Amino acid sequence: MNISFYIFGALAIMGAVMLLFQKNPVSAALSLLLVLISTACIYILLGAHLLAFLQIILYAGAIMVLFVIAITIIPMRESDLNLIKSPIAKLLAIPAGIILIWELISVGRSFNLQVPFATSGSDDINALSMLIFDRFALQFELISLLLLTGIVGAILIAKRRL
Amino acid sequence: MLTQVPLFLSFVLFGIGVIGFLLRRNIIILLMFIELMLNAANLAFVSLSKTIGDMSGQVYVMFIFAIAAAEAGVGLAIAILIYRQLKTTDVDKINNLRG
Amino acid sequence: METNIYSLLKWIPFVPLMGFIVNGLIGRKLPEKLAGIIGSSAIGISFIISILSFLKLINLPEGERLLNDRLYTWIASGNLNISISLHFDALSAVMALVVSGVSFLIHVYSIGYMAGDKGFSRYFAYLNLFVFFMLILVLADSLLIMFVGWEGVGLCSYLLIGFWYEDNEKASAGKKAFIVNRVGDAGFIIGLILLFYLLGNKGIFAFDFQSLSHHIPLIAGESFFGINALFLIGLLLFLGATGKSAQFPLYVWLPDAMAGPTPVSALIHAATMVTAGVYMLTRMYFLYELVPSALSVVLAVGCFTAVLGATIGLLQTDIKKVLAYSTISQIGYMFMAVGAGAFAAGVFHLMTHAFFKAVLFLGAGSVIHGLHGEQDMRKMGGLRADMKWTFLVMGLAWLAISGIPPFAGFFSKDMILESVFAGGNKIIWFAGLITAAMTAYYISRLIVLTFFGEKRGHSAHESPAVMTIPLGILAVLCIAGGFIDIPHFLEKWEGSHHEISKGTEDLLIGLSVFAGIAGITFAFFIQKSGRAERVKETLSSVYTVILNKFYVDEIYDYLFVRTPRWFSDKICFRFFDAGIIDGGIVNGSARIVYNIGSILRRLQSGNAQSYALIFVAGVVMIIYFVLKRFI
Amino acid sequence: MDGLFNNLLSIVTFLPAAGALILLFIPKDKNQLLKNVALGISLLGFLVSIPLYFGYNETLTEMQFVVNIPWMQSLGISYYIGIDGISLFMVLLTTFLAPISVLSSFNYIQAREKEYYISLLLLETGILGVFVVLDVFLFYLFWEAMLIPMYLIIGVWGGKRRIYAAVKFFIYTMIGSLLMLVAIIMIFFLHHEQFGFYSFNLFEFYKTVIPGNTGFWLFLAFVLAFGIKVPVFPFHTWLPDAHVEAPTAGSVILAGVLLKMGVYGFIRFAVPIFPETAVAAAPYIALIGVVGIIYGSLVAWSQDDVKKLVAYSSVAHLGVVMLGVFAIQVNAVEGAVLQMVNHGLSTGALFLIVGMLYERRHTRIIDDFGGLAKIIPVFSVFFMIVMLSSIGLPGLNGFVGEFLILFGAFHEFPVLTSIGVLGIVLSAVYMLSMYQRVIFGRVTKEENKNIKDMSPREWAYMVPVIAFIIFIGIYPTPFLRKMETSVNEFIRLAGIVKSAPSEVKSNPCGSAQEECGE
Amino acid sequence: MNSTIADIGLIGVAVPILLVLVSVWVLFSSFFLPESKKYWAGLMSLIGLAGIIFYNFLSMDLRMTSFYGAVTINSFSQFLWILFLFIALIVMVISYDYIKAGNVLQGEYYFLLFIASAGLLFIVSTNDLMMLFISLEMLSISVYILAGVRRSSTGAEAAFKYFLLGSFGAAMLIMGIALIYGATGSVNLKVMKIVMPNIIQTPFLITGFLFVIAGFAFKVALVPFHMWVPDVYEGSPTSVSAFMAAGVKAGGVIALLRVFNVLPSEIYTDLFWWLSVITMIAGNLMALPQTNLKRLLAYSSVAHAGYILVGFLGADDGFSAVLFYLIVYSVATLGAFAIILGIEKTEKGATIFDIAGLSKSQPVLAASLSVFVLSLAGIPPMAGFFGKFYLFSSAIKAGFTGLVVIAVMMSAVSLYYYLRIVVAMYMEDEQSSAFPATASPLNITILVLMFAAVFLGFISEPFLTMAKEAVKAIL
Repeated sequence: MNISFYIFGALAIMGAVMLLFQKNPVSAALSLLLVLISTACIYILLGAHLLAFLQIILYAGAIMVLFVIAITIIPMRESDLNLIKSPIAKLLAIPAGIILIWELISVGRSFNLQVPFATSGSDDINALSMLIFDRFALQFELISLLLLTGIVGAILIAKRRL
Repeated sequence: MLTQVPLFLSFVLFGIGVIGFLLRRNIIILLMFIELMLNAANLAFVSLSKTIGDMSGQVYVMFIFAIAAAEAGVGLAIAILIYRQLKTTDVDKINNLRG
Repeated sequence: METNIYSLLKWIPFVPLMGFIVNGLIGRKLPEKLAGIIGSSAIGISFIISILSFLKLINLPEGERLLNDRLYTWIASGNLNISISLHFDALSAVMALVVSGVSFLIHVYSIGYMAGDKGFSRYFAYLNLFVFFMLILVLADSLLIMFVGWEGVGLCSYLLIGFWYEDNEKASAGKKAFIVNRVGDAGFIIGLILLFYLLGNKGIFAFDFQSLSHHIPLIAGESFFGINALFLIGLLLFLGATGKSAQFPLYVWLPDAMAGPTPVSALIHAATMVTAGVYMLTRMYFLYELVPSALSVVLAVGCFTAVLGATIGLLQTDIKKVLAYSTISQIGYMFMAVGAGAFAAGVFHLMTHAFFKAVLFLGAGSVIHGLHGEQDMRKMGGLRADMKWTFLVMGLAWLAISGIPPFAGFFSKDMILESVFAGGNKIIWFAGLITAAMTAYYISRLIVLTFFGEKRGHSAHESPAVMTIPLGILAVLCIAGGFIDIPHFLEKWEGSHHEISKGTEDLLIGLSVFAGIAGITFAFFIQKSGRAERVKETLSSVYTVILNKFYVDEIYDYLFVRTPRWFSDKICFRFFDAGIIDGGIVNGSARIVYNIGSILRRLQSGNAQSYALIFVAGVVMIIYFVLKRFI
Repeated sequence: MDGLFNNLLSIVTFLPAAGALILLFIPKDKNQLLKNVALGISLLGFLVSIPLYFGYNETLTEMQFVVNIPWMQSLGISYYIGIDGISLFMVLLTTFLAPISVLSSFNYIQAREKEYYISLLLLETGILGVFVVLDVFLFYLFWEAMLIPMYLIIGVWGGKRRIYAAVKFFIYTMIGSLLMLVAIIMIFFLHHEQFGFYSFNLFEFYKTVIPGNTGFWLFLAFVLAFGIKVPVFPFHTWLPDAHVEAPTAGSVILAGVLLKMGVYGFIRFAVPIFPETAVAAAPYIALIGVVGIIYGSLVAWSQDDVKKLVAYSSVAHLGVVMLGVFAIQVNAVEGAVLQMVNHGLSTGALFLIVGMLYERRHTRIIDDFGGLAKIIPVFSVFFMIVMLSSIGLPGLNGFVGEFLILFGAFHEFPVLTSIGVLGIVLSAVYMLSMYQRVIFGRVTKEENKNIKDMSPREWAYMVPVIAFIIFIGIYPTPFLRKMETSVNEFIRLAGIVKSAPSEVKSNPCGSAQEECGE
Repeated sequence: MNSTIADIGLIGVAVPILLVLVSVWVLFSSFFLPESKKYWAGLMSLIGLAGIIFYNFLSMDLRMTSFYGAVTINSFSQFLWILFLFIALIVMVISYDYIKAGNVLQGEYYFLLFIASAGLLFIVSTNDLMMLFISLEMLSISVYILAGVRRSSTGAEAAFKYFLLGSFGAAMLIMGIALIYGATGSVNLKVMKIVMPNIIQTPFLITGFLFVIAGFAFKVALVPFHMWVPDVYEGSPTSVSAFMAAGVKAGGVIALLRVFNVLPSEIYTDLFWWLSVITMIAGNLMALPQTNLKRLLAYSSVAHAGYILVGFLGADDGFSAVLFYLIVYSVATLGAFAIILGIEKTEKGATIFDIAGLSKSQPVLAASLSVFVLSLAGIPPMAGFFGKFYLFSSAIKAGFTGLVVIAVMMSAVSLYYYLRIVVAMYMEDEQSSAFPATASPLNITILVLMFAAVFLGFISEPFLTMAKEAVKAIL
């Protein structure tokens, strides 16, 4: 159990790091995909199956496709795919990120509630759906509105002519 | 075993997302890193919701999925607009507004 | 009757004031003669009123010879309550008579002298204003009112010295006079405030001379910052006096003041205003009698000035300059008297000096008038033929100032020397004697150069009657003046009189007369056939020093004009004000802030990722610091 | 009638603003009408203010013509106005100078007259407001609001470096006032915790006890605000710039009344609110004043621009006034108040004179003139009188004030005062030199040969000033009598030693029992 | 659990829902409008919005919670709803002719404005952090698009920067929410307010809050999270910049206020003290050298965020002061932007040189702009002064005198750049002769705003009492 857990974690991190240095946009997209999928696997391990599936469908499906389309629409020069030019920013960016991680983890240490995975081995979809459609109904509706806005906006902006 | 591990994983992913966001200069890639960060947040939500045994965390994750989708859509649209207007996808070159 | 005469008092000054107002406002429209007549008659009237008041005064019994005319409350603030009121006792009577009388004559004289000047009415307006202020000064019932007149006459002398303002020299001379006087006035006002303050502490807020003389003893013991207060007051007031009366060290303005029209020099800078200092000290005799130390300072300064003035007078070639320095030294004489405690003698000499010096000036004026404005004595000579009348009156004045009996100068001067001698200051007395000799010498030199010898340069014409008649009257006074028994009339001011044996008295008289004669003869002797030149060669260095008035003007100019001017311009204004305060601190700070702004602005590079970087840095930091503080 | 009399003060204060409103509706191009209306309004303002003098009862210590209408109860802010013997003269001075400055701008101001007169009238209301309000919040409101029109007057109708001068004036003054605002708010809360109710009432502020150390800092804030306005010695550099650039009327108002606001602030606010601190600090402030006298005179001496010279001379004069105020002695303070009026008149008149010169020759550099006495004698006479009054010649207004100040201040600081007296020497030095260079001597410049003497309009606004200059000189009593009690009241307030805060804390609401309920 | 509309309390969200409905109506109807009639979209939305405002006034005293606490209607939300609705209305009025002129899809434009406003309303009426996040995203996403609605290069850049940094900030925010959720097991501010005293402040929780604060600080534009502001304000259409400066900032302020209200002061006071100080200093100093008016106002809005934070520290008085300040600040800023919008010639808005001599050709505009900037500078008698006065006095009452001293010094500095605008308009000669004559609805709005900016201060007491009422509801 643990083993697989660590494996997927490692995969996810590996994907992230690849994404960091990937020259080719498509393979970058693929390495992101790797991260997303391994995250999905971890969801499963955590027992959040529904989310895992949604993750696969929404993220790995829809969003990644969106990215690939964009990549194909927008021709990119190799140079654009390098790291940023300014050395100072480079020098600062990595330590900043590292420190952030360090801070988060050292903070996370103090957080040590322990729960075995077994309890939520299988969560019931009903509970979730009840939550969504009753307790979080408004949020849910707003999300739909948000998506509508996104669509309208995307069209408005990306449309070639008025 | 501890749920700290997925939590830490999410932290690490988040951090890498930040780093990437600061390092890469291609718009599309930057968007990918934002997705990565959101994904990390999701992971944190899920693991925490499991830890404290509260479902609503997972609902939030779904919301974040949607939001991420919307943002990705809008973001890519803007990227396209940028490309049309400025003929570049290099963030370094997008600095006509400054000072 | 009482009230009537009392209320008359106020008209003594105010009639001239009206004259001023009339001439000042509409004078320019009036014909010359009329303006002149208005001016003179105003003074004439106030002279008559003075006489009336005087008669009223002497009708009063010995003890309470005092008229008082209170007009209204001027300043009423807190306990301080100063009212404009006039004070007419023996002293002010004498002064009022001298002032109004002499100025009347000089007004008349001026009608002739100023004839045809485009500023004619302005001239008379100023002159009237002067008389007004002078009479205020004389009749003032408290130091503060006196100060009003004091500064007022200063203003008028400023205006009249700079009367021909188109000549910058003259204008500057006026300015110099005013400013130098202001220095003295500063002393005056501080002394006055100190006096009032000390009395105020004693709960006394009545500052008219009557009550002052009663209350001064109260503060006799007072000391101010360790110095005897009365002594301090005495010195400060005397500082004012030195300014007004052209005593050392503030005498420098008087010679330049000759830039004004000659009648002005006669009236203001010989007869009346310049003697105000003597008058003021005499007024305050009750104070000075309490502080002999102050008096001795007065004595020393007076004596020094007398000698100094006389010495410089020896070699001057400008006829008016000679008279100016002579005035300085004569006033020094008066202060010697005051210093010796013989106030009356001082006033006596003040009067006689007013007469003969007025004659000398007016005479000189008519000479200058006759020579169309020539003032250099070396270009004169042999005028006794052309200007008999002038020569005659000036001759009388000459004898008077030289202290030849029975002319006016003799009595007063002798009296002064006597009282000084009696006071026990042999050196001072001797200096006075020498001064007398020198005086006799330089005046004679003046006479010789002007009237004797052969003609050098222009021929002259006698002045019109309107000028000569006043001269005549004054000349008469030069003779008669000596017999007016001022000292007895002013015995209150006689001061402590040391008796000296008849013998010594005669000896002293003899000596002073001898000094006079010696001076005259020496003058005639040396001015003949260029002996003067030889003297000049023999002690040339001394000669140049004296000729240049001991370079006092130059020194003052450097110390009190150039240096402060440089300081104010370069240090205060350019360096400190514009440089440090404004440029450095005020604008500097503004510039710094602005520059910080434009530096910070560079961060706004326009690159989204750098923004994000700063964002992250911010997050990292706030997490770090908050947690550090917390854990 | 009675009601009218009660609201007289409000009418006086807001009449000019109403006039500005009227001007707003007069079309731009009707210049003459604009001018006349503006003049009429300001004259009317002066006329209605005259009854204040006669209606004022000098035997009473408390404020008179009081109007007190609550405005923001929750903060204890109210429309509370009234005058005492001190502000009375400030108000009269303002209303007196207003028509004069309007009249003096008829030719000077050529462009955008409408805005000009509007801002002039608004400025008048602002200044009057400062002098009449007795509510600290309201005071601050007016104190700052009046900056805006002044800023515009300098900046829009000023000289070459007008913008620099205007901005400098505004920001410089603002820095001080903002710190004062902080101080005011702190006192406001101190008062609340001592008396248990909120109030911006000035007299409540008087009652407030301010603990020593805080008191020092708060007092400092007040001193800064007022000192900049006065301006006292190191804070004076905005003044010459502002004066040199401002149009004539601007300078007249600035020197005539604006600077007085600073001194007035000291008298009405700084000293009575912090009696102990103020008394303790008095010698130092007096010292600054004396330094100002000497320094201002010295700097004035070396100016070659007439206006700048006059500006620095006001630094010196205000130094004298400060010396008087902080002597906290009856003669000195009366002298100071009177001297404020005198300075308003004589310096105002000097600026008018300079304005006339400028209108004729479009220069203010001393050396561009010379020998004017020959060409414009009448003008020279007026100039002479004004100059003499400014150097404090006895018989003119300047002397009375100066003497009283020196006499009074001598009681407290003999040495300082004696040094200050040197100021009268120096004032003669620079003024006479300037006068000589401008008026005496030969006419050297061609341009000067044919300039006109005073026009009737100029007569019209110079004569009243001169009249007052002479009148105060020979008969100041009516002025002094009116202010006597108020000045004594001021001294009483300055003498009060407020009870220690600890005692007050013990009963949280001292006098105001009724507010204790809520 | 089966529930009906009634006990969900749909009525509570009537106003935002109406907004959404109107927006959708406008959007779809605009599809079918002929090209020449497209501006009807604007008219329709104006009418609709006016109606909604009217309705909101009618339901002013409605108090309820609906959707299980997702939305709470109380005096606080009512107060701010009115404010935000008016902001939206003003923005729509000033954009009316502006949008008609520019090549913009009008239907979409108004649709997005409506959505953004709805987002604002939800922000201020919810206790639920997640709900807050979602409504914030509604707001943000629509404003991202609005920024680029002109599809020009500058617009594109503005939109891009705003989007990039905005979503970055959103990620931070959501991460923070996740941490808080983990630490407390709840994301409900009301609940937290109650439990906060008796739960231990673990670093975990604090970090969560700090992330959230950073996320909101981004919207409020606190230094160092402000970097996007100038560029985006400059590049966006001026009407949108106005909306950002007034609406988005206000929304962020309220969100931050709600969070701050929950926090235990002993930990966070210093943080906010410092944030406020550096924000005031940096904002004002960086504004000094600006010449582009939109940029200048952007920096000034940063500085104002700093002043508002001063109010945060002033406890409940401070909160009410903040609410009042939001009103006067919005009035002044909207007015200033409206004028720039009226006279601008390029997409980047007007520069300080363009308005030189404005007072000659357009005295009214010049006068009003001066009023607005003076109000922003806080000069009496403008409303801005009263606003600052309340803010600062509350802070002083709470004992933050040092902070206030810095604040007033900074507002003295700010005078310089505000005055430069007045200088340019009144004291410099006209460079560009003809200014575009501004349209009448714009002028009317400007006049109204000007009067508000002048007189709001004098009648501030009722507003203040309302604000106090409102604040009581969230404490």
